[in-house]
Amino acid sequence: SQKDNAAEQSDKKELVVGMELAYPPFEMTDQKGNPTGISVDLAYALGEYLGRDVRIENMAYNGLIPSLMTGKIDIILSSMTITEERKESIDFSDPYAKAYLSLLINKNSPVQKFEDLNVEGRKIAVKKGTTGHLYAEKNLPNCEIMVFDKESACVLEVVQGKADAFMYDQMTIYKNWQQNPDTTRALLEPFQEELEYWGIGLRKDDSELRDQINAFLKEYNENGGFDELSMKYLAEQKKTFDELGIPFFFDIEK
Amino acid sequence: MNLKISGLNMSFGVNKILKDINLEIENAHSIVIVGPSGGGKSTLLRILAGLQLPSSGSIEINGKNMIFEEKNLQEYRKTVGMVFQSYNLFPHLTAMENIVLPLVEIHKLAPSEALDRASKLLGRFQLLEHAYKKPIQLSGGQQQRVAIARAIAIKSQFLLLDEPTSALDPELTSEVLEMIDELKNDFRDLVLVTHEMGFAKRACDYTLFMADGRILEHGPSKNLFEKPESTQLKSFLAKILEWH
Amino acid sequence: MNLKISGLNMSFGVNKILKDINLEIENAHSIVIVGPSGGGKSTLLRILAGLQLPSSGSIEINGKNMIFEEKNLQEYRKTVGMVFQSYNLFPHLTAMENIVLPLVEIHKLAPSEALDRASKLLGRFQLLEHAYKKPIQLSGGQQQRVAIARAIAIKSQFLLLDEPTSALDPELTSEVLEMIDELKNDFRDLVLVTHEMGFAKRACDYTLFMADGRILEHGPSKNLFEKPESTQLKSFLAKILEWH
Amino acid sequence: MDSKEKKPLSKNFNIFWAEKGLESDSNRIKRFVNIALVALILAAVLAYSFSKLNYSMRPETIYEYRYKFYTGFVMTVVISFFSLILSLGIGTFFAFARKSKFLPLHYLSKFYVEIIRGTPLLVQIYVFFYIVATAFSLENRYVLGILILSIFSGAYVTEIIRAGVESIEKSQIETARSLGFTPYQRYKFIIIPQVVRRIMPPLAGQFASLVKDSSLLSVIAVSEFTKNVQEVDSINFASIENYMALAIGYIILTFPISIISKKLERKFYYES
Amino acid sequence: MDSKEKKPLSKNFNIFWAEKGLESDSNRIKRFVNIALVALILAAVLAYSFSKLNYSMRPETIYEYRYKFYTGFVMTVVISFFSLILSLGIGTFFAFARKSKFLPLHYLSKFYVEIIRGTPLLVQIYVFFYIVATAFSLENRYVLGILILSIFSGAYVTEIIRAGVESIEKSQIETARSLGFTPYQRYKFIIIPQVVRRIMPPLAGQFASLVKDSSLLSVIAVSEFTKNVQEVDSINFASIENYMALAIGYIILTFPISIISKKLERKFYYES
Ligand SMILES: Nc1ncnc2c1ncn2[C@@H]1O[C@H](COP(=O)(O)OP(=O)(O)OP(=O)(O)O)[C@@H](O)[C@H]1O
Ligand SMILES: Nc1ncnc2c1ncn2[C@@H]1O[C@H](COP(=O)(O)OP(=O)(O)OP(=O)(O)O)[C@@H](O)[C@H]1O
Ligand SMILES: [Mg+2]
Ligand SMILES: [Mg+2]
Repeated sequence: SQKDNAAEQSDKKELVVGMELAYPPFEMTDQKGNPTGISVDLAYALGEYLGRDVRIENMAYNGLIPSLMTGKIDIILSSMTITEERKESIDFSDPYAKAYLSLLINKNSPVQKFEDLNVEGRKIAVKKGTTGHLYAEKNLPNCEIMVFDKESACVLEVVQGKADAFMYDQMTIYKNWQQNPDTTRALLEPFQEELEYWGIGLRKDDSELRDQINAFLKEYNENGGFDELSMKYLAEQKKTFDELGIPFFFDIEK
Repeated sequence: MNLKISGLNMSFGVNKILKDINLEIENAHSIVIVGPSGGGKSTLLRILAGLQLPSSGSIEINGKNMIFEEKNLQEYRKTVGMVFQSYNLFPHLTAMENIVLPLVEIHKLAPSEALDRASKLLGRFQLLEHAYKKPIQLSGGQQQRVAIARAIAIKSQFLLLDEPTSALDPELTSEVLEMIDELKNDFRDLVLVTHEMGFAKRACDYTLFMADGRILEHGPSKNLFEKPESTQLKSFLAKILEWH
Repeated sequence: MNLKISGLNMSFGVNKILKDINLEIENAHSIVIVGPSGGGKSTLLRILAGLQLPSSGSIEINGKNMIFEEKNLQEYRKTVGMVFQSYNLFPHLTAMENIVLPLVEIHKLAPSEALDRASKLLGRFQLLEHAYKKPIQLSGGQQQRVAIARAIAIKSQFLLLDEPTSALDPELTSEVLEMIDELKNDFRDLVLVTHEMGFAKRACDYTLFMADGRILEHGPSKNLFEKPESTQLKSFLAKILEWH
Repeated sequence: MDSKEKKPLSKNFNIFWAEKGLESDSNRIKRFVNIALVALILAAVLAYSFSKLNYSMRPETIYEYRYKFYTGFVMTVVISFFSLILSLGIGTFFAFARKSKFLPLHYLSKFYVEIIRGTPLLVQIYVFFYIVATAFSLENRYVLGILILSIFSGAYVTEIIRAGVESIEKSQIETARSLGFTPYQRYKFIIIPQVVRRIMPPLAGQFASLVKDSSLLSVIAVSEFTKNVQEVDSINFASIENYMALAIGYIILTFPISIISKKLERKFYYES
Repeated sequence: MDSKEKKPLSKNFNIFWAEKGLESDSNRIKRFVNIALVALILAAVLAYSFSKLNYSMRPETIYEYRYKFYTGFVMTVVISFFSLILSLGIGTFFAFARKSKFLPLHYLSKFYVEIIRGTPLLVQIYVFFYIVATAFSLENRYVLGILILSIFSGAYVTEIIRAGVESIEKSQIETARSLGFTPYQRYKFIIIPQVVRRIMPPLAGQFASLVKDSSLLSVIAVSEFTKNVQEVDSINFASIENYMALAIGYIILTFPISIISKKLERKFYYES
C-alpha cells in the first residue's frame, strides 16, 4: 500500500534528495550553510523537469543508503559510484559522470607511477568506502593500505610523509596538490583499466522514477547542462585537464 | 502503657538474637531495659520502633496489635520518637534542621512553630549556641542531646530511648531525668535502655532484665533493684558496688 | 607519665575550643579528664593523639616536645593507642581484622602472632563468637569493646581513651577497670575521659576538671573528688547524688 | 578539621583534605602563578609542536565560514540541553526501577543498562532511526535525535545515580524511616542532598560526553557542530584551524557543565 | 538487616535495599520468568519494526567478510585492554595529583580534566597524532592510539576516583592516621576497599565508553572493529546485518566489564 501512495503522490510530493555536503565542488555548502555545488544544481534541474519541489537532506555518507531504503529520502545524488555490491541494495540511474583515480604523492616518496606502490613497505592512504579504497584492496596486495574517514586526514598523512600516496578522484587530488605544492606532487594520468561511473541512487521498486530520471539525464546532457556546470564550478580544473589531455568527468560516451 | 509481647523471635541469619520473648506489662509509664551488652536490648527497641521485623511473634501496644507491613508501619512510626544508640543525626543538616525537618515535613507544623519548639528544646539542653552546627562539628554529648531533642520535639505517643545519657555528664543526665518526669506528667510513655543503674532506678517504674536474647527477670523497678532474684541479675548489680 | 602543656589554644574558625591551657603533671600513671559535655575533653585528647593541630602552644610528654609536623606525628602516633568516643571501627573489616590489620601492617607482627594476640583480647572481652562480624552487625557495646581491644593490642607507650565505657554494662566496666590496673603494672600510661565519676575515681590517680575550654581544677583524684574547691566542680559532682 | 586553622603550624599536615585550603584567599597569588605556570608549559609544548610543523595558518577561513560554525554550534547547544535534561530524567527513573520490587521493572532496568551501555551509539541511532522510528512512522529527526541521545546517555546516568544512592549508609535510611518519612521524602530530604556531592563529578563527565556524543547524530542528517565543521573542513582543508575552533567550541559548551557541577558539589558539601 | 529473615512476614518491607533478596534462590524461577518477559517484549518491538521494514536479510554476507570482522574485533580487544589499564593508571595518578600540596601538580590535574573532558576525542586524536606526535617524531599509530585513548578516558576516570575518595568519611581517615598508617597504607587498606563498591558502576560505564570510543581511532587508520565493519558496509551495503553484528560484537566486548564490575561491587560490599 505504501507503494501505491508513493505513486499516487509522486507528481505533487516534493523530491527528497539525500547527499553529503562534504565533497566540493559537487556537494558542498556556501558560507551561509546553504547547499550548493554541481549535484545540487543537478538536483534542482531534475526537480524542475519532474515538476516537483526539491528538498536536500544533508547527511553522513553511510546514512544515505539506509535512508533511501527506509523511504526517508527519494534519491541519492551524492557522487556515488555504481558498483555491483551497491546494486544488491539499491538501483541506479544511467551514469551521468565518470571518474578516474589519481594519486597525491609525498614529494620525498620514491613512488613515480602506480605500480611503484605495489611494493612491500609502501603505504597508501584511502578514504573509507571510496572506489579508491576498493581499487587499492584489489590491486595493491603488497602495499600497506591505511583507511581513513576523511579526505583531510589522508592529505595530512601524505603531507607529513606518514603515507606515500593518497588515492582519490582527480579533482580532489588536483586541489590538494595545489594547496600543498611544497610537500606533494600529483599523478593525474589514469591508470585504471575499468572506469567508474556515477549514478543517481533509487529504491529498487521505483522503476517509474528511474525511467523519468534517465530521460532527464539524457535531455540535460544533450542540452549542454553538464558543460555549463563544468564551467560554473570546475573551470580551472577543466582547463588543466584539457592541457594534460586527460578526459573530464562528464565526457561520457556511451 | 500496656505492652504485650508473645512468642517474639528474631534472628540474623543463623544468629538467634531474641529468643521466645513473652511479656505482659500493664499500666507502666516508663519501662527500662537493662542487661549485659549484646543481650538484644537495642534489637528489641528497634522492633518496637517498627524498624525491624521479628522472625515470628506478635506485639500489642496499648491494646493495638502491631502490623508488620510497611504501609502500617510507616504511619505507626510517626507516633513513636526514637533516640538511637549512635544518635544517627543527619550529617548534612544542622542541629536545628535535624529537629525542624521532621516537624515541618512529617508533622506538618508551620515552620515558625517548629523553629520555636526546636529553639526551646535546644535552649533547655544548652545547645542554642550550637544550633547551626553540623553534627560533625558537635561533641559527642552535644550530638546525643540533639538526638533527644529531635525525638521529643515530635510529641509522639511514646518514646524509645537507647542509652540516651551515655555521652552526657551528670548535670545533663539530671536534666534528662527531669524531662522524663515531665513526660510522665504529659502521659507520654517511654521505653529506655541504659547501663547506668542509678539512672534506671530513678527514671523508670518498671524494669526488664535482658541477657542473651531472653528476658530473665522483670518487675517494678524498686523490687527488681532491691531484691533481685536470678543469679545473673544479682551478679550484674553486684559489679557496680565495686567501683561506686 | 610527665605531661607539660603550656599556652595551648585551639579554635575552629571563630569558635575558641581550648583557651590557654597550662598544666604540669609529674609521675601520674593514669589521668582522667572529667567535665561538662562540650568542654573540650575530646579535643584535648585528639591533640595529644597527634590528630589535631593546636593553634598555638606546646606539649611535652615525658620530656619530649611534640613536633607538629606530619612526618614526626606519623611516627609519634604509632606509639599512642586511641579509643574514639564514637569507636571508629573500619566498617569494611571484621572485628578481628580491625584489630589485626594495624598489628600486621604498622607494627609488623607476624600474622599468626597478631591473630593470637587479637583472639586473647577478644576472648577477654567476651567477643570471640563475634570476631568475624562486621561492625554494623555488632551491638554498641560490642563495637566499643573491639575499639578498646584494637587500641590495647598495639602495646603502645600510652593510651588515650575517650569515654571507653559509655556503652558498657557494669560487668564489662569492671573488666575495663581491671585492664587499666594491669596497664599500670606494665608501666603503660593512660589518659581517659569519662562521665562516670565512680569509674573515674577508681581508675585514675590524677584528675583534670575541664569546662568551657579551660582546666578549672586539677589534682590527685582522691583530693579532687572528695574536696572539690571550685564551685563548678562542686555543683557538677553534686548532681550525681541526686540519682545515685 | 578546618585547614585554615592549621596552616600557621604546618601546611603539610592535612594532605588529604587540602582542597579547601587551596582556595583560601592568602593563596590567591600562589594559585595564579601556578595556573599560569601550568598553562605556560602546555602552551610551550603545543607551540613547539606547531613550529616543527611548518604549517601556515589561515585563520580568516574560519571567519569566512562563521555562519556554518554558528548554526552548528547552536544546534549542538539545543540538542545537548534537551538531551541532558531528558537523560537525567531517564537515568533517575531507571535507577529507581532497579530498586523496584516489581520485578519486570527491575529487570527492564538491568537490560536497559547492559544493552545500551554495551552497544555503540552509532548502532543505536541506526536501529532507532531506521528501524523502530520507521515502523512507528516517527519522522522528526531532531526530536528523535534528542530521544536517542537521551536514552543512550540515560543508561550511564542510571548507574551513576544507583551507585550514589547505594553509598548512603543504611543507618540514615533507617533514621528517616523511624521519623516517619515516606520514600519520596527520604529521597528528597535525606538521600538526594547527600548524594549530589558524590555523583556530581561522574555526572559532569557523563554530560560532557553527551555533548560530544551528540556529534554522532550527523549520521541521521542533524547538522550539528562537528558535522558542520567537518563539512567546512572538506571544503577549505584548513584542518588545524577548523579543529581548533571545534575544540574551543566544545570547551565553551562543556565549561558551564563543569562550573555548575563544581558549584553543586560545593553547595552540597558537608564534612562527614 | 538481612532481607532473608524478613521475607516470611512481609517482602514489601525493605524496598530500598532489596537487591540481595532478589537474588535469593527461592526467587530463581520468578527471576527467570521476568527476564524472559522483558526480553520478549523488547524482541517483540524489534520484530514488529523489522516486519514493517520489508527488509530481506542476507546474513551470508557477514560470513563472507568474517575475516574483516574478526581482525577488527581483535584489534579493538587489544586496544581497549591496554587503554583500560593505562587510563586507570592515569586516572589514579591525576586523582592523587589533584590532592597534592605541590600546586603545579594540583593545577595540572585540573587543567587536564577540564581540557580533555571539554574537547572531542576526535580533536585530541588529530592534535596528538598530527601535531604533537609529528613534532616529536613518534610514529607507531597503534601505540599512539592507545596512548591518546587512555589520556582521554583518564580524565573521566580521574573525576570518578576523586568523587569516590572524597566520599569516604573523614573520621575513617583520622582513625587510620591515629593508628599510624602511612598515606599509602591508608589508601591500600582503608580507602580503596571501601571506594571500589562506590566507583564501580560509573567506572564500568566509563570503560564501556572507552571500548566504544576506541572506534574513533579509525580516523588515524587504526583498523578496529567499527571501522572494519563500516568498510564492509560500504562494500556490501547490508547495513542491518552489519550493524547487528557490530552491536553483538561490542556487547561481547563490554559484557566482561559489566560482569567484573558487578563481581567487584559484590566482593567489596559491606553494609554501612
Ligand atoms: N546484622 C546483624 N547480624 C548478626 N548479628 C547481629 C546483627 N545485629 C546485631 N547482631 C547481634 O545481636 C545481638 C544483640 O544486639 P543488640 O544491639 O540488640 O545488643 P544490645 O543489648 O543493644 O547491646 P549493647 O548494650 O552493647 O548496645 C548482638 O550479639 C549482636 O552481635
Ligand atoms: N569542627 C568543629 N567546628 C566548630 N566547633 C567544633 C568543632 N568540633 C568541635 N567543636 C566544638 O568544640 C567544643 C568541644 O568539643 P569536644 O568534642 O572537645 O567536647 P567534649 O568535652 O568531648 O564533649 P562531650 O563530653 O560531649 O564529648 C564543642 O562545643 C563543640 O561544639
Ligand atoms: Mg544497644
Ligand atoms: Mg567528647
